[in-house]
Amino acid sequence: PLEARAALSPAEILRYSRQLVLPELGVRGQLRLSRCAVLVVGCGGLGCPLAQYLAAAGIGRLGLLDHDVVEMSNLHRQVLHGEAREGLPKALSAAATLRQLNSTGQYVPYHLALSPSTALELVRQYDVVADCSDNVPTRYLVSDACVLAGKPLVSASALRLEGQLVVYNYQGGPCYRCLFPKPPPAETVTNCADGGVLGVVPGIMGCIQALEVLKIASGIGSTFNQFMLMFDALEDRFRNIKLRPKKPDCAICGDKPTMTSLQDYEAFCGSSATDKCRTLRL
Amino acid sequence: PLEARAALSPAEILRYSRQLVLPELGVRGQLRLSRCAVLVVGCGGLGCPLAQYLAAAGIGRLGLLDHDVVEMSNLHRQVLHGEAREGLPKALSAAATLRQLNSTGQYVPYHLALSPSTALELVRQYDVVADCSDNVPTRYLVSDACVLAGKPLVSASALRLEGQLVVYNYQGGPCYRCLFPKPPPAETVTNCADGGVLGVVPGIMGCIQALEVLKIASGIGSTFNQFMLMFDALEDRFRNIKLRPKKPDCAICGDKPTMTSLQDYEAFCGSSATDKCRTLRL
Amino acid sequence: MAAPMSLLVEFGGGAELLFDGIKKHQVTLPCQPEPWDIRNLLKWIKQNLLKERPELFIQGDTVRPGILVLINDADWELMGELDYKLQDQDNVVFISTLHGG
Amino acid sequence: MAAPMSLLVEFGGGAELLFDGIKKHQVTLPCQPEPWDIRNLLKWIKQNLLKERPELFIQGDTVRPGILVLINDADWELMGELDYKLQDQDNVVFISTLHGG
Ligand SMILES: [Zn+2]
Ligand SMILES: [Zn+2]
Repeated sequence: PLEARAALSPAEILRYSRQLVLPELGVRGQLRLSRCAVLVVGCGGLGCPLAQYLAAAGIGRLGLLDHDVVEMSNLHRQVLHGEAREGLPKALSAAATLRQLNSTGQYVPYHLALSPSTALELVRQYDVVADCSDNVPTRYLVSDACVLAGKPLVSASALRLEGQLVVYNYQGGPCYRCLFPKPPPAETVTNCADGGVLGVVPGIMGCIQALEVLKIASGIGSTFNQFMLMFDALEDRFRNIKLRPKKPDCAICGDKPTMTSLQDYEAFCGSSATDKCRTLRL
Repeated sequence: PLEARAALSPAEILRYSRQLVLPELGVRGQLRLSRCAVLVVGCGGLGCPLAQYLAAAGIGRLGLLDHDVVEMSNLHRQVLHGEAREGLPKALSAAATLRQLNSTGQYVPYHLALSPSTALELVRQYDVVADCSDNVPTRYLVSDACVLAGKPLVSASALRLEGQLVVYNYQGGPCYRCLFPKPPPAETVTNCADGGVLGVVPGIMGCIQALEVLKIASGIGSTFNQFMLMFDALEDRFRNIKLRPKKPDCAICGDKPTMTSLQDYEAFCGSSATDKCRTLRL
Repeated sequence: MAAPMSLLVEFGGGAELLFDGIKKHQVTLPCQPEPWDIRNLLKWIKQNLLKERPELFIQGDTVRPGILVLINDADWELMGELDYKLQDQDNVVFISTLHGG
Repeated sequence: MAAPMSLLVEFGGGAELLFDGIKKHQVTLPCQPEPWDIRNLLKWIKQNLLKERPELFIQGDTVRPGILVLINDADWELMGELDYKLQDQDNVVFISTLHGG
């Protein structure tokens, strides 16, 4: 975490006054937010609303990671990037918009793809990680890095008219591998380009994801440990699903882990983390 | 509605490609969004995320109504207004940000408080109304105007760590007065300044509200007719509540309505629609 | 003679602030000659759970305007309102309407 | 001899695309000598509901990696997985994990 502070400034008391009066948060919770560093993996449909509300709420430092540049087809859901940002790296565009919203936070753009050689060092610099990525290899990579670094992971996903959210590696709960020891066959994985997505669905999921990050960072605590939230936008239905506990035989978070370092995730999943067309026909 | 169009432009096809592939929306739904006019009553914690996702999705015209100006204490939840907008009318600030996101939409700012003398004429110019206001008199006024003008009303609210959402006056369902024939005693009404609100809670509710507007505007249809969505952020729990049908004896939408025009809502509710300190001690 | 009955009574939207801020109350109603209905439940809540300013919750023999009553996730108007006969394990929610935005 | 059983079987997260795009299936399982468990249900689904490319749903005698099975809103790992004995009116959900963002 960032350096501890004893008190809020008068400007901070004014800015956050509407949430400081909440007994669940209070000055103590706000001070915790101000010293918390959150890594946002992916500045797309989920990362935009997530980072927007984390910055607004006073998270001290946001790492903004994305290897991609802004395209016009992003703008129906990636609301931090305006038309003028076309062609700019998403990480830089997101940081620029967030600075206009709350200049007291630190925004660290990473215009790169998360890779096994750098992920662990990066994750270690943050307190909470939000997985807003859009492909299977990155989801395994982020989760494994969070296990090895001992960081809670708030993970959301959205496709078509559905969304899912789980908090992994939190308070003794399961990791991504506990739930999904084997990756899905590459030909069963649909991305947003092929399957489509209604823009406000990642909007809703990214906001709920921001809520869970704020609850963890402030000390309120998340209830999504060992729970999955499922959302169906067509039916307007949210379901809370009780999940399995941490698995003793999990390859990375179990009692006798067989994995002690990061691996080659594209080979493991049979798909690429950065291609626009993600399915490798093997 | 705005003028009907026969086809999308190549730029629109590119911009909305990720949602055009959804069979539930398709080109037909997108064309409906492009000719739809939505009135957003209140550009605060709910109105900001709502307007952001409606503009991004390609709603043809957004009316942006708010009598207030941007203050620093708004920025923890009112994410369309940056620090540089302090003191500017919220309606103008919102319109400026939305134009950067999607310049193809029309944004009509109304820097005024909704009043019984102007509300009906205004509401008649729109197809769907989103109530993002923050006080009881305005909620009755908006609902009554929607009944008299025959427009569906997507209404959301948020306070502390809770949110509520209902679609009123839609497909034969109830209006706000059917549910709440009498206003609450003024001393029981808490506003965001007194009660506080975690910023991302109106973020979540405003996004879900945008989803319902988009479902109504595109022809998918909302399922929240005669249903209320309740959200508790502390428990991470959403509940869908089955509501009463339209009431035959409702004063404004019933079989023999006693109200045929708008009334004095501040007197009816015993509170003001625009005071910062809203409770009039009578 | 009605048997004792277990209910989950919940308060939300700010109504819980009249009940020490506690949202969920697992309640056991005693045996009584008449069947328990919502009318009786309101009296019982006023005597046993309400901590302060009862007029902000109950007015006359019903809840004050602006509080919605939900019985097993349905508006009480669909269930008979004050006359609804409570069943063992029913879930009754009193929710204050929110107006913030 | 197990009596006929009514289940609500749901598919989501894209898994419904293998079932004509239909998410909810009200299913009645016939009488059979053995009790119905998830292992038998998967066979029955393969024979009676699956419309195309069964390998994208079932591999060996279980669901393919990346599909979560939920029994009455709980992860099937908590319920005994393939050996869970189905009860009348159970809700069984097969949900594809989403990866989009
Ligand atoms: Zn694990
Ligand atoms: Zn009515």
